[in-house]
Amino acid sequence: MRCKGLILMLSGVLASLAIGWFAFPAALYRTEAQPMQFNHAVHTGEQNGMTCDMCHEFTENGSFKGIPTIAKCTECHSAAIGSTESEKVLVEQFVTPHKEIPWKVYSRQPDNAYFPHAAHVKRAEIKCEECHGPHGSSSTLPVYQVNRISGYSRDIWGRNISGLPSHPWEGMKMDRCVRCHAERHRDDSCLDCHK
Amino acid sequence: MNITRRELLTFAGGSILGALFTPIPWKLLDDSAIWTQNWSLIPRLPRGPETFTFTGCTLCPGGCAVKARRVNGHPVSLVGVAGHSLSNGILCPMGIAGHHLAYHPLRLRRPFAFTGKGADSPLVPSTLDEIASNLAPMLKDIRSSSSRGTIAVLDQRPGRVLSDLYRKFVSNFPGGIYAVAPGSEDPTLTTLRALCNTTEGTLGYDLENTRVILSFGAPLVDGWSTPGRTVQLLQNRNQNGLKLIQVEGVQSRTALQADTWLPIMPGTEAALALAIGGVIVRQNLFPAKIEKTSPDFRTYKTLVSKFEPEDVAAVCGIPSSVISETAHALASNPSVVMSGYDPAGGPLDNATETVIAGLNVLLGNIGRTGGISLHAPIPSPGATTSPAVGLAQVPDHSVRLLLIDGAESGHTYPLSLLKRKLTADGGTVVMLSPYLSSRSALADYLVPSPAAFESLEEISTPPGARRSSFALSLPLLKQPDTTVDPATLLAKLAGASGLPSVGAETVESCLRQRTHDIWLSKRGTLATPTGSSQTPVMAMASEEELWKGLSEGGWWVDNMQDKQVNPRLTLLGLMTPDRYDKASAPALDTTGTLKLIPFGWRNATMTASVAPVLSKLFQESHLRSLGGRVHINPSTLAANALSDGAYVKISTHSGNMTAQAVADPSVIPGVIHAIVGPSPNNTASKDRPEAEGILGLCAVRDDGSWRITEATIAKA
Amino acid sequence: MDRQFIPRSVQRSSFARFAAWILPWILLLGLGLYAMYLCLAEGLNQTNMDNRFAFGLWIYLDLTVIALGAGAFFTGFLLYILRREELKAVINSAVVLGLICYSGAVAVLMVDVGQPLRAWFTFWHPNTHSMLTEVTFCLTCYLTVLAIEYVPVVLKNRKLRQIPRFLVFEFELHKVMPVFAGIGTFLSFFHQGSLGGLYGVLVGRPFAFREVLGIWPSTFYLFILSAAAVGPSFVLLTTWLVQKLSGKQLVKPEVLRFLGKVSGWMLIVYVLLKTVDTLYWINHTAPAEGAPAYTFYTSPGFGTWILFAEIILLGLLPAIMLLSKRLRERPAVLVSAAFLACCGIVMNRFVMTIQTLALPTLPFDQMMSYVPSWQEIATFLAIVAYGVVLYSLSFRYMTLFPQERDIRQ
Amino acid sequence: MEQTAQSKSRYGMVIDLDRCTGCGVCMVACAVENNVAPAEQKATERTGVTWLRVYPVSNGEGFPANDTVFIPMTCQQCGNHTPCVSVCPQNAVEVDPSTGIVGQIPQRCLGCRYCMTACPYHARYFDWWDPQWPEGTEVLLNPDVAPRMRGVAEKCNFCHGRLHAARTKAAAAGRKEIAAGDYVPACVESCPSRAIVFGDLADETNEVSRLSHSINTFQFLPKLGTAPKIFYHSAKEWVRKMADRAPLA
Repeated sequence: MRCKGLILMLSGVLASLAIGWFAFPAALYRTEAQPMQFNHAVHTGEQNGMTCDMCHEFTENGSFKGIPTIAKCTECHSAAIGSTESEKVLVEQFVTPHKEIPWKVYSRQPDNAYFPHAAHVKRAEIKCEECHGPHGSSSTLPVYQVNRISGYSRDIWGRNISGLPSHPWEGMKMDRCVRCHAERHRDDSCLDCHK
Repeated sequence: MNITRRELLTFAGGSILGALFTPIPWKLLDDSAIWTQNWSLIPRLPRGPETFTFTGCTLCPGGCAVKARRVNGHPVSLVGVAGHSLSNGILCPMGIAGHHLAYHPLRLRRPFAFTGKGADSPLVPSTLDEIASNLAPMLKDIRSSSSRGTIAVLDQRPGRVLSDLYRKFVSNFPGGIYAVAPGSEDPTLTTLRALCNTTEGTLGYDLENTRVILSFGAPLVDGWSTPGRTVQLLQNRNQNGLKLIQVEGVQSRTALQADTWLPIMPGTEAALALAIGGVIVRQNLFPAKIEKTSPDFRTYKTLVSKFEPEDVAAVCGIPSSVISETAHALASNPSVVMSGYDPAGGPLDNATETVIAGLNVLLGNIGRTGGISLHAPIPSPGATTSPAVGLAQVPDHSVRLLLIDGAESGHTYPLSLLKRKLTADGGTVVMLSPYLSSRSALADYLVPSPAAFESLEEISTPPGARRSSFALSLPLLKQPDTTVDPATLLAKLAGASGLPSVGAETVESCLRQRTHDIWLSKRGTLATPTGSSQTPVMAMASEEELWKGLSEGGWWVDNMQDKQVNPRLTLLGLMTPDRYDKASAPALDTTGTLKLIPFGWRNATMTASVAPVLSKLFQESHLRSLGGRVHINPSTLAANALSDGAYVKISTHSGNMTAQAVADPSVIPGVIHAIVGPSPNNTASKDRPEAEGILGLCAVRDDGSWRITEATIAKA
Repeated sequence: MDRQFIPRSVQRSSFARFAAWILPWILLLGLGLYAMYLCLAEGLNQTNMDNRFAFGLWIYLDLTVIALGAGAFFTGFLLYILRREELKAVINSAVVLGLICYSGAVAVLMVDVGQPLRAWFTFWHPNTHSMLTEVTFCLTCYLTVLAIEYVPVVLKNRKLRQIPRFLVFEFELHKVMPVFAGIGTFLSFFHQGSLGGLYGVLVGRPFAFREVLGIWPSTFYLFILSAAAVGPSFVLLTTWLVQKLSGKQLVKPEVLRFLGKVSGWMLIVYVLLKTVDTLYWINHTAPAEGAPAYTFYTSPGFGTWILFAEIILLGLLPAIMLLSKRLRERPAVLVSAAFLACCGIVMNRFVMTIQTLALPTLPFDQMMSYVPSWQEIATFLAIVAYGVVLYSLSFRYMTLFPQERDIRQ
Repeated sequence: MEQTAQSKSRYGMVIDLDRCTGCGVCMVACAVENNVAPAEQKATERTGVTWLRVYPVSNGEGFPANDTVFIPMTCQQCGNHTPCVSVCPQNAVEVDPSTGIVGQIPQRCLGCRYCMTACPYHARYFDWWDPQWPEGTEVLLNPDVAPRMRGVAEKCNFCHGRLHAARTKAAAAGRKEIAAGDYVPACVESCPSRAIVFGDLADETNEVSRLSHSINTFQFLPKLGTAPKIFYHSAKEWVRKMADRAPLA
């Protein structure tokens, strides 16, 4: 009798654990397809040898342009290079009609965050990889997932549901910024990074 | 297997315990909090490249230079252009939010027809072609005979190339009238032009060199002409030695900033002007030549002799010593006398305007440094075809078809002023307008015109400017497909009336023509947007260079020498001395009839004419009073057994309405200072025009003025 | 039909009669819940609060209700720590009252804040300097304590006692009850004080601002004292009211007299210190902030009569009535005095919250007025209704007054 | 690693009340710059949001002796015992040690409004409604300032978005310090009378610092000891007396 109660209780605990750690993350995030595939490695690899800042540029006033516009792609891809499926999509759907590619941005911060790339990349000389990981050498795009409640890209929280990153670059939540700033003894105020 | 309730509870207890060790509660807590930070009720911010455009504000004839910050091509904020020599980097509250106006909730998004006239009739969607074909028989009829009334165009902002198009259009009809709206021109200068008996050239104030300004209620720091000009002159008074004497029955923002404020009983301005004239004449403070050059000097002298300062003091409430001091200040310095120009009260009556303008003649201010100059107008493609008349001068019941231009002049006027010009059957009114407003109530057809910053327009010489100037207002916003360019409407109407293609011209082609004329004239210089460099037109290689400079936000200022003024200046013009009696002492008992004086703030006289964000000034603070409120001196309120904030019924011969009274010690006793202005958020009725409000109570006199109306108040 | 749940050997009315009593309250609760829903779904524009009256009826009543609910901690303190065993007769009732007051206050607070989903930020990113942080922490902790204290009352229910494990649990819980009473007392001291500090620290509000004693402003201590003084009075008052409503004698008269005596002693100490504090504030604190104290009492609604009413009429007078043995013996005087004392705290909290905000701070400001909207009132009434319902249920099905059985009706 | 700590500034303002004409440009420019939504239909002067509010204040005399002064009142950026900072339960309010600017983080705010009761200058505003711009106006919002949601407090932060922009510009140019001309709040920039002087009070060569010590310059409620960084100036005696008076006195 006593034993049965304990077993029941434990099975309740186990059921919760299973749901919480496996079913819940699956339900919390919605997978969204990128408009097309993109191979960073082809661009940055030995053959082309492009650096990050050749496409991800700064403007004159120091703001970061982020993902390049279609005009940048057109500079090289005005006609299809090679015969891959994504090359076809690029040229037919975007370059030719001169339409911007509606990329889903893994590292998109909310409107209330102010992140000056200039201060980090130019002044503090932080490498792109420190925050973005080896994205620049990837040959396929990772799966883009969006949190159904908060609307954030999964990469902001980090791929791991526990919030404990398995790679140093994983996760782009505020505590990540705070930690780095603390290490560098920056006099911090909320308004430094919030707008 | 039988599961008891207790077993089920044990299981549930276990799962609750287990859930605490999963991410579920904690992640949900976090995500729900994040959700509140970016839920769909907060708009997303635009992201995109930042650019800057120089343009000009067309909300009023002031024509201030604007630097627009744009994100993704959309204007995000507007600022003045610091180096701009005409507006000195200053924008008014309307201008600074001007880019929001195109999105006003009362924006007209398509042509409409009314089934009947008035505020109660509903809007019926229509099309431009439908309107043109409906009007075709009437247009053709008017073309053949004007016996049953003619066509008139009411231009709200004269002096544009579009104005020339209007004039050309009406000249095709017999008796066709090109009228200008009250307030679209400076009343003192208009009156002076009549006294000078000159048609050539444009009059302007040489405020930069004057030392004393006597202003009869002109809102010099609150939206007069190009605000940046007067505000800066007055702020630099300790350097330029300028003195401002403000004559006004309310302590307005200008009166507060004035060196001397003469709190006058409204309606006695003529007496004061004549008393000042009397002191000048009696003490021989005027230039000797005036006696010879002014044919009516003797008449004037006889007239002013009846206006002894002591007597006038009792009438207008200004001590005789102050009247005398004012006369001396005016006579011993370069000075300018100017009047009214209230955006809702309109000009003073003709007789008063004449003696105010006449003071300038008496002082010899015309054509002298620091006085009033006569300069060359912007080079124009030749003589215009229809003469311009003031709306008041249009014969009553003569207009069968009225076309109202949609430009903003920053002023307003009672609709009854328009109504009396229409034929007995009420006529037909076609109104161009970006918004639905109280004026729409008069229209039979509403044609949506471009809103501010949506179309290419020109910034021509601001009223009272020292020299002619010209710049382009370049569009910042994409014009909705449904809006109709005025030139297009003219072309349609011309087609409907069987005219040869008058309207083939577009505003842009007219502007190019005007640029061409300027280039041909070789006059003036073009300044770059920031004023950093100036190029004489003479030094320009091609017309295209001038156009390019203008298209980049540059502005052209004339450098022509001032014109010679016709020396035969009259002091009273067509006014006869019997028009002026000393005016009996105003009833200062404040329980009987009060004086209803409409007051408006330039550009803020109608709901739709201000951007919704102006609610900060009108609704979310007490900085500016909401439209429809009446400010009354506490003593007058008390005498009528009313209290601050009470709702009062105001009655005049034209009707009555209820308004909220505000006890305001800055208003002279015996006066109802009625705010004609916006209620920025009063957009509840999007499908019918709002009622006219206080202006509907005003009595319009024969000379077209409506500033003072007798009224009574009682508790509502 | 519900006989089996009603404690043995006590008389309770028929279920129909009970239902008739409880139903209107449930309807009122429903209306209040609807008002709460409006505030949560539409935002706080449903209230008549504004930027100048940023705190309104709710904060005022929270402060009042929590002060009245102090009977729970102070009775517990007297019973478990000071071993005044006679208070066993009312401790259950006091605990239920406390639970109602505190949970009600927390519920209203959750509606009162603009973004309740972020309320947990206070625990995650606490600002240790804020009085409100102190209040939040103590309030939540103490609410837990109250819930634990309530559990044995529930478990003693006739039907639930049939489960042996519950009985064991209740017995074990009973043994540690003094510990919880101690924790509760400690927490209560802090949050009652912090609620006082809430206004006392407002340096920008010279009317409320008080000088710091130790690390808290003087209102911190005064609030503890006043709450402790009025808590027993409120228990007294409610017990009397329940006796009247149920038509039964539930406790021995000396229990109420003892509560009155305790209240009286605390009240006299409070009145004394409040007077000293007020005099110091009039002569030093307020003038130093540039606001002579007389200016606070110049407008017609808020004259100096407030000071008199608060300190003398609703402080000193009930204190004397309660301290005099002869007067205390007369039930009418005892109850009236308790009532006056409760009114005193209602008034004091009103002065601290509403008057503070009504008074201008900038030289060109005017007095402010504020009238709560129906949503605010309904939300508050929901808490009252919830309190009546919970108390009625507890009274009917649990043993709130152990002496009831022993007293011959 | 390079130290990026900035030098300590103390941004403040001196407002010349004699120059202010009460036109209201500053209030509109502020709302446009900081994405403050137009009023909700039912909003009043007590429920509206005006980070900067100009109060007309009369000398109380009758006509024509009456005189009016316009007092632009914004967050006074209190430098000492900042009343709103200590009261916030969850650190949504703070004083930036490097600029002296009192910051309010709406995303952290739970909307308890304690800071609003604490502020004697009524400089804090609550979002009683969801912000609503007329349809289509979203594209006109300033990308440098996040719109606030309902149920939080907000207030002036000296156009912090402009400080961000100036810092970005400086960082891109490899500079550590911003150029003073790059950081001017919207109200200062738009004031037609140039009545507001803005700058670093800690920099004694600065005009704002000099003016803050000049004669006839005063602060509101100085006796509270909150050391506001907004100074006012008026040559009119009644204005200074009024500012020094206790309310209702």
